[in-house]
Amino acid sequence: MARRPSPSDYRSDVWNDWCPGCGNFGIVAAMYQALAELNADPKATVVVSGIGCSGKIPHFLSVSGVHTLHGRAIPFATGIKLANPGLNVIVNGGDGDLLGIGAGHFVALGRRNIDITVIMHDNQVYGLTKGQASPTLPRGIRTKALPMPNLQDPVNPVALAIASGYTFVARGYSSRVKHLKDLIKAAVEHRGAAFIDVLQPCVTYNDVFTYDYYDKRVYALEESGWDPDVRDESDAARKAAEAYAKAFEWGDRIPIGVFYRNAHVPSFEDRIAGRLPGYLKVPPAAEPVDSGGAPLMDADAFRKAFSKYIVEIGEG
Amino acid sequence: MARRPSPSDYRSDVWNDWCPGCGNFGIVAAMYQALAELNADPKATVVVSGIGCSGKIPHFLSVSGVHTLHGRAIPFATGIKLANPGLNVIVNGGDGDLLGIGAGHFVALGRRNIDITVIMHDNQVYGLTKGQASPTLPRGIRTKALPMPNLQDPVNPVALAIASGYTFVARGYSSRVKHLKDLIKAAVEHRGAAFIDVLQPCVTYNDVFTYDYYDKRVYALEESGWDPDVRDESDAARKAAEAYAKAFEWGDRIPIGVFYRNAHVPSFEDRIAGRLPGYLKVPPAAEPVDSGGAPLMDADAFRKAFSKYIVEIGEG
Amino acid sequence: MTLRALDFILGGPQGGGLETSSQILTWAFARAGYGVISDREYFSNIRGRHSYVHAEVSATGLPRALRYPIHLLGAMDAETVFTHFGDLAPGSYLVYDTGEEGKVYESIPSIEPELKARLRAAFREAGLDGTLGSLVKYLSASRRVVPVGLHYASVLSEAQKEVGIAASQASRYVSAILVGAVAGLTGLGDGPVSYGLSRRFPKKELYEPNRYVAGAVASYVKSKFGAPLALEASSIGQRELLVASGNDVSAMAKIVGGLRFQSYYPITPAADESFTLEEYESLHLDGFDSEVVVLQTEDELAAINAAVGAALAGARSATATSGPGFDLMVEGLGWAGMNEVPVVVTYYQRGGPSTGQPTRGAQSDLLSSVFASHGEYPRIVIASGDHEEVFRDAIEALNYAERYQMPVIHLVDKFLANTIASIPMPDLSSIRIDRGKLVGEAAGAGGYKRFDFSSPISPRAFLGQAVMWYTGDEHDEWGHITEDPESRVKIMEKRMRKLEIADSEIPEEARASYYGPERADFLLVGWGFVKGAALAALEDLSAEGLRGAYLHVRMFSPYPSRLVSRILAGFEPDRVIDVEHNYTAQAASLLAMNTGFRIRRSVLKFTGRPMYADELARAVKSVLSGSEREVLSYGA
Amino acid sequence: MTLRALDFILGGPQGGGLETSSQILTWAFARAGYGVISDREYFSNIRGRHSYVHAEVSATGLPRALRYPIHLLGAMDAETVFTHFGDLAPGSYLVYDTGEEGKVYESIPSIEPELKARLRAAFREAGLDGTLGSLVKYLSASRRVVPVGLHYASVLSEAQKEVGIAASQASRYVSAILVGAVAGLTGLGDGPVSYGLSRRFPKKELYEPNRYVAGAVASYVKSKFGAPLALEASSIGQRELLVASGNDVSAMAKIVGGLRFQSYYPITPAADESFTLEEYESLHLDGFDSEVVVLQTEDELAAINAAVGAALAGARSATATSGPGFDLMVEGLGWAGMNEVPVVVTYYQRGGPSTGQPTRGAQSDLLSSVFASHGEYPRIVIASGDHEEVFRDAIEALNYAERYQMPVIHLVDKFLANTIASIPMPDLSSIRIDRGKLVGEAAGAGGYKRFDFSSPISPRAFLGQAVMWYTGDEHDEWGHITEDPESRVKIMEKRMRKLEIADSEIPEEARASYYGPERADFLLVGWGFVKGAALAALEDLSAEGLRGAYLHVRMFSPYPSRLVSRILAGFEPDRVIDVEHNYTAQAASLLAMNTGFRIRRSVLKFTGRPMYADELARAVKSVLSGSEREVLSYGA
Ligand SMILES: Cc1ncc(C[n+]2csc(CCOP(=O)(O)OP(=O)(O)O)c2C)c(N)n1
Ligand SMILES: Cc1ncc(C[n+]2csc(CCOP(=O)(O)OP(=O)(O)O)c2C)c(N)n1
Ligand code: SF4
Ligand code: SF4
Ligand SMILES: [Mg+2]
Ligand SMILES: [Mg+2]
Repeated sequence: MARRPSPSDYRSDVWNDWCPGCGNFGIVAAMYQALAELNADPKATVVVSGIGCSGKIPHFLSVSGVHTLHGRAIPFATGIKLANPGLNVIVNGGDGDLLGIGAGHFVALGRRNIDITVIMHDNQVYGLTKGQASPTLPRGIRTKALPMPNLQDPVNPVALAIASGYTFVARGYSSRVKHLKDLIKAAVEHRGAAFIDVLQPCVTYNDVFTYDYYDKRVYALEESGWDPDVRDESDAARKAAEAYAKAFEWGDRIPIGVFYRNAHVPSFEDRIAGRLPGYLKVPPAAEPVDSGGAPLMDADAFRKAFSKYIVEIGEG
Repeated sequence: MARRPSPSDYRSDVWNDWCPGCGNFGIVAAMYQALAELNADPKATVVVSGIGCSGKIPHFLSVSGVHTLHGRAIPFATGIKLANPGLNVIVNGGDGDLLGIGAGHFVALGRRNIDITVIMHDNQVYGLTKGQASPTLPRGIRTKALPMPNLQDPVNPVALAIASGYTFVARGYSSRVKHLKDLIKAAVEHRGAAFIDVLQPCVTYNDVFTYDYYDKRVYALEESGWDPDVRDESDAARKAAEAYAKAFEWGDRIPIGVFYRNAHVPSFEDRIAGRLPGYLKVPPAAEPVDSGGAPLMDADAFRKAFSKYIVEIGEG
Repeated sequence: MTLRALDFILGGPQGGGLETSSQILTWAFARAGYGVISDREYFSNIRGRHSYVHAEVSATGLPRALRYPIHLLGAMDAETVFTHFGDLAPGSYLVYDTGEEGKVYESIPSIEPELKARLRAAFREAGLDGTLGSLVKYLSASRRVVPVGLHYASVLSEAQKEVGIAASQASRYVSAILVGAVAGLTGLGDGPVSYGLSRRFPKKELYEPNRYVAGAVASYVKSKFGAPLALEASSIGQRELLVASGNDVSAMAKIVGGLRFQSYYPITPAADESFTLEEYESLHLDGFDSEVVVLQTEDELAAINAAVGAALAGARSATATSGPGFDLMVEGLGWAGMNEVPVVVTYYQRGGPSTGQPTRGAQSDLLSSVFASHGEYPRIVIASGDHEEVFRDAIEALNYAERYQMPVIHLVDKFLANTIASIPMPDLSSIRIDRGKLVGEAAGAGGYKRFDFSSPISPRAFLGQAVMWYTGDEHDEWGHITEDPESRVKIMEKRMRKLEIADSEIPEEARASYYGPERADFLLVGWGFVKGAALAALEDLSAEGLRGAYLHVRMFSPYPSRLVSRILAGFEPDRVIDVEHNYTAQAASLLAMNTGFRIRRSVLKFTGRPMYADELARAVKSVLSGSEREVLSYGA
Repeated sequence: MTLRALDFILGGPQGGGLETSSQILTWAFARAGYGVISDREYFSNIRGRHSYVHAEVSATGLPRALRYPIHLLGAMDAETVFTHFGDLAPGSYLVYDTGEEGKVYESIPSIEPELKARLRAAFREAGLDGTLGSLVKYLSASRRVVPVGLHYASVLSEAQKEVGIAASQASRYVSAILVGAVAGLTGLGDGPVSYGLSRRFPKKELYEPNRYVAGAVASYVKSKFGAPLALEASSIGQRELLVASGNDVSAMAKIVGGLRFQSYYPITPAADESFTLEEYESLHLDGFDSEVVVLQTEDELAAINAAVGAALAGARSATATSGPGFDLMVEGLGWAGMNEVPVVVTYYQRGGPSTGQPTRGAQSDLLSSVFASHGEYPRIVIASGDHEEVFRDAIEALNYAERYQMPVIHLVDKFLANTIASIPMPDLSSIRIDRGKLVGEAAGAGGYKRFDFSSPISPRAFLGQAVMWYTGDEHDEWGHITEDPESRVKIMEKRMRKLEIADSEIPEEARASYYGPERADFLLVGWGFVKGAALAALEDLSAEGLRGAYLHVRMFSPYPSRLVSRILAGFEPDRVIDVEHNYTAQAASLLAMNTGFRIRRSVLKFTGRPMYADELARAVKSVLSGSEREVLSYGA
């Protein structure tokens, strides 16, 4: 693409079969826009998703897409990114996907601070399996498809991300498309593990956390003077604790925007590069493995490399 | 046992094959003592463990023990407890077990607030598989068996427990046996999901976080005037955020004791009882399922219960 | 002239009321004394994609399979006609919305590209312009299909006037139009239709307008066409019928069987069972009390292990899942096997591999379940073939689990799970509950050995009744770890012996059934939902003078090797035909493994759609005249 | 009189230096030109429980199996003698610590209760008092065992004086005592011993005192006993040997094979391979550069899926695990199969089920890996039988994965993984790297169809080279979801056809090997580590005039059915004997499934200890004289 791309350039021609009015449309729109503004190379951009309504998103984008298994988008993304750190890897997952069945990987990604952006479609339900409670649905709430009010307490995605070590933690709202687009851009540009919890109304199963509900309550953190940035490394713990506390603001006012950003933590790729000197220049995906069908290692190199295992027969 | 039991009554006659000097000895000693002081009925006490050095603990105790799978102690314990809420269920797991492979379940238990006590043997390594980094080992540290310094950031167990919704969160130290015993007693007595992060020196593989290291640094929260208790429900979020921040105190001074305790959250069992009126009186494990080999449900009851599925043939 | 059986399809967009029409009609036909079976086909999608119900109604028996071509297609939208017009028999009836006649298939986004490509070819060949109108004309002219055109919008605006339904709600009554049209064409009485409607809409506000719409359409259609698809009077002779999906039958059976704990993680097509259990979690009728903890876990790893935990505590315990979820249960299953835990996994098979065809049917998880988890431990694997078998098997699964102290996998396929069938009321008096060897509180007295070696099946105490240990490591009688080699041999033999005991105790006749004449000319071998199609196809074939029999395998571990070998011995090897819903003929592989008999001929289907009696019959004929492998693919 | 081969055992507490002794001796014997194989047996324990190394040293060939009884037992502690005294041949040598003569087995807590019970019976029968001393006397008197008693403490205090080792470190030199004693009894020269020591202790501070201790003990023993276990001069004729465990051989092969990414989660006995890879993660020799990302994941779910992700990006990618971990990989494996991902799983089998015998060997994961994951997808399953096969197979696994675009499971058993063997240097010039059909950047040009239907194996581009899609749902050529039934048939056939291609391309001779005379009287059928014992047992049997052959199965999917059937056809059915390390004869089941041939006789072992050539030979004789099933259990 020589010309500046437009959002519609990032749209595939697969029919989008989300329910009419679904909050996911706002998320994918924000992605089209963000990718366009980032001038993202469709080949070098990989959207990795889990299973759920949200999981279908790669098929609607004209960048590479890997629609994985329920809960496992993060491990797939980890392998893709570490094999080729030159790729821009974005994970889209449902709240069930990332914080229920995938919670272990969610925590692990934070600890690694791999340069991956995670966008969570937070609709408080399991959309694709017809509306059961997801891990973000508060206790006592009974959305449409539930036979009884929810028995489990919710997990707070922003708080959990902070506790897990993500170095960019934000919340967006699917119908504030421009705001969300900016969050996505910032997350992608952040070097490290970035997480965006996107409030996403499910018009079919969630009759509690609706557009109406959020429209009345949502406000932008940045407009309220919130400063998410860790400016000095020594300040990281305090900033994180404050952001953690802020994450629980919910009720009449629901903050969206960046809660926490720390650019001082080295990405996992940088840490690997500390051990593998060629890593960033010639990543594993690109490093040759043969020369015309023969192994690169010859008998000589083998002897040198594995001398530890070789015994020359002799007398002493 | 008519007489008051002594700690040694809770000791099985299986030979304990932990390395001499292992911090686990302190933990099991604290358990013997706590069980004795709680006058625990050995039949009604079930210790559920994962896999690891820590995972062997049930065999050393003369209460019932279920040595499960790596990472899965919490789901087993969940099934046991919910099937028979009359049992006193204690989970012992390694740091790899609970916060690596089992992190998803760890988070889920917090959300449910089931009345289970989780004791984590925090030795910063995978003991039984010979000393790899566990999820609590800080980045850059190189313990004995590591070929290179650890690449991953640690997760803070206390912080993660608070973020996950545990209503009792504490830290102990395996060589402060009496202090740990008191924590275990308090955790067991707490009605809800209780978590104790126990600093446990691994004398074989962890040459960084040693007895010496901790002995110099550890101090008791309660002695420093810390008040972990949520006295008023509305205060829970603030208290939790404070405890969260406190969890990161680490360095010259390492706090042990109860960080956070909230007795106001109903246990999962109580929530179930709200749906199943007979639940606490006659739990699933005890409710009869047959009468002399015949099903309890007769044709009549079947018709009543499942009338929705029955069509009587007729004219209108 | 009346019909003995009727096959019809109703189609429309997912979420558009199709299930409502189908439910009402199912109840209505059953009420009128007919047997009904209906399969629902739908995409992995919440709203908008094409979904349909294919039903057979019978006057002479409780039908167990579906057939093409169909007598009647009721279309909510143009896509339905574009998708199913080829299914229509000559002389059949097509109910459609004349308001959509101008719709062109190319412009319908929900039609998949592959179908569009086929439509393009078909329309080109027939010289049609791509509109619904042109297609209807063509069907009428060249295929003798009778168009039953209704202007849905007019019907509904009429209803708005007559019974005052709000314009915004009008689309909800399209389902009633279909009900009316089917009732009209089949001459289904007012009584049964009202009965169906009143069950679906217990509230008057909804019942009345629906009845109005259905009634108006029915009289119009009847007046215009004269009930051409009327069924003969029922000769089934039941007083009442149980009308339910396989999922619901399994849930009911579990409650009858004394289930006390079910953990699950939502997954299609298993989750419906757990929702039904939730609905009945607390039953207190006079003289009957049943409470079931139904726990939605964070994943399937937790589901299986929580179920195992509950079983250790003494609850009759189960979980339900399908392929992807089962994969995650594999490790837990092995622990249960090692620790002799009675736990049931109800395994709803869907199209694989991987996420595969999440809402479509298959029987491709047999080998992966029979051999799930590393190492060797005994397990029982049952597979049900119809709703009545599901009922029995769901209860027996709980019994076997406790009697033999091992995990039981109960295989059900999605076809069965989502198919609604009318079956006789279960005979509860013939059902036994078997909890196996229990010692109970008595065990608490002395030292209790959970794995007492003195017999392969050690008396069981629950957690809470005695002090005991469990471990996934190899263990001694007490449940403590041991690595002693001689002990290892003993306990492996103890555990595996249980399977031999099960093999000797469970009659082989309960594990494999033979249907057909004593001397038949060929044998179909199948399992699961194949049963219905196989039996129906055999009937059809015998009408053509081909005398076949059907061997239905119901248990795969322990395998009924002797009985199966005996039956096979009665047939020419080339006259034995394996019939399965998979690619690799998995049950035939197991049969070879257990008997040494390799079936050389097969009829397979793996499109995710059920086998239809007619296509199976045709395929059997091809095989009998030499074909080695027939792959079926009928059905949209 | 010199020996052609020597079997010895060294034993002591886990963590007590046993591995050091064994390593040094292995190097020393190899240096002297002998072939060596040594198996390490240990508990799932870090310190204190009994561990031992059983080795065979050969002057005439590179040994591939172990034998009982042994010529020499070197005991670090009393427990070793209590555990292994029964293994000693008449006339064999027992090296032990006279300082422990007063030790009573009953008071040694690490001895398992089962062994204690057997000791109790044995001691009672022999009229012994339970002390080590009484046992040694008994062995000497009644079993012609020659006691080589050394007072370890004195030896060490001597050394303290002579070479100034600290008292606190003295126990670390017990390993050198064993080295010295073995060297003395076998007359192993100073040169080789010093060589072994210097490799183990490159630093002089450690080398010197160890050499001193070993040397002192050796001369003492030699002077007293005169090297009674001397081996004849080696006739092996190699210039150099590769001496490594199966784990290490696999790691080396992966590096030669161009591995670029390995994810793993620690588990015995797989993890050692990944540690070795970590050690060699960055190799920059002149002309040769290799960097491998070795990622320790949070669990095996992550390990397999990260490996798959890396493969999609274009890295040659693998993971390594064993039973419990593999169970967790099952779902990911299915996704890889569905998406035609080249990924290798090196599967180290250990004793199951469940946690089982985590540090013991088995071959009981064959069926669960051949059928892992729901649904049907092609996979290749290879099993290696010895170290040389591991080297070849680890590379071929990477090749097959990329050539056929499917997951490859490489089965290795714990025996092989932890056994250290001396093998010839691999011939690298015969090795090919095959990346399969790649389109590379060229794909980026037009629209790239990852699953182009035009041939079963579609040309592959990496993520980053083109826009492409993957999904675990059934998909079209682009990788987009489709539920179309006709498409489904096409893509299922495309995927499954790849296995037929592999079956036609990979010579059956590379998948099953026949060892033995053209016309043999009986046939052993085995796989994996059975190979060594089978070949050794056949040699022994042929010395007794029993002419047998061995069929070694190396690939289980696609199965070499034609070749296997052909070989089997040459034998009386009752003269075919299945030999495996499991309970249910899994490979025989697969053989039956694939060929219809049911092997009726078997020799099985499932104690977690390897099969020994002598016990196998005995069992084969029993089978040949009528027994149907022989269960072996030798070995502590
Ligand atoms: C292992 C496994 N378990 C269960 C499922 C069934 N399943 C499909 S989507 C889904 C939940 C979707 O919820 P969420 O992740 O919140 O995504 P949403 O549909 O709400 O976007 C589940 C449980 C599956 N595909 N795989
Ligand atoms: C699924 C699975 N993966 C891996 C293992 C191997 N394994 C055994 S113990 C262990 C780690 C133990 O570490 P931790 O949980 O910290 O316990 P510790 O030994 O330190 O007490 C692992 C990875 C296993 N048993 N199961
Ligand atoms: S079910 Fe909910 S989340 Fe899924 S597509 Fe429909 S509205 Fe969106
Ligand atoms: S390895 Fe470490 S944790 Fe395990 S028993 Fe030894 S000292 Fe304890
Ligand atoms: Mg969701
Ligand atoms: Mg640990």
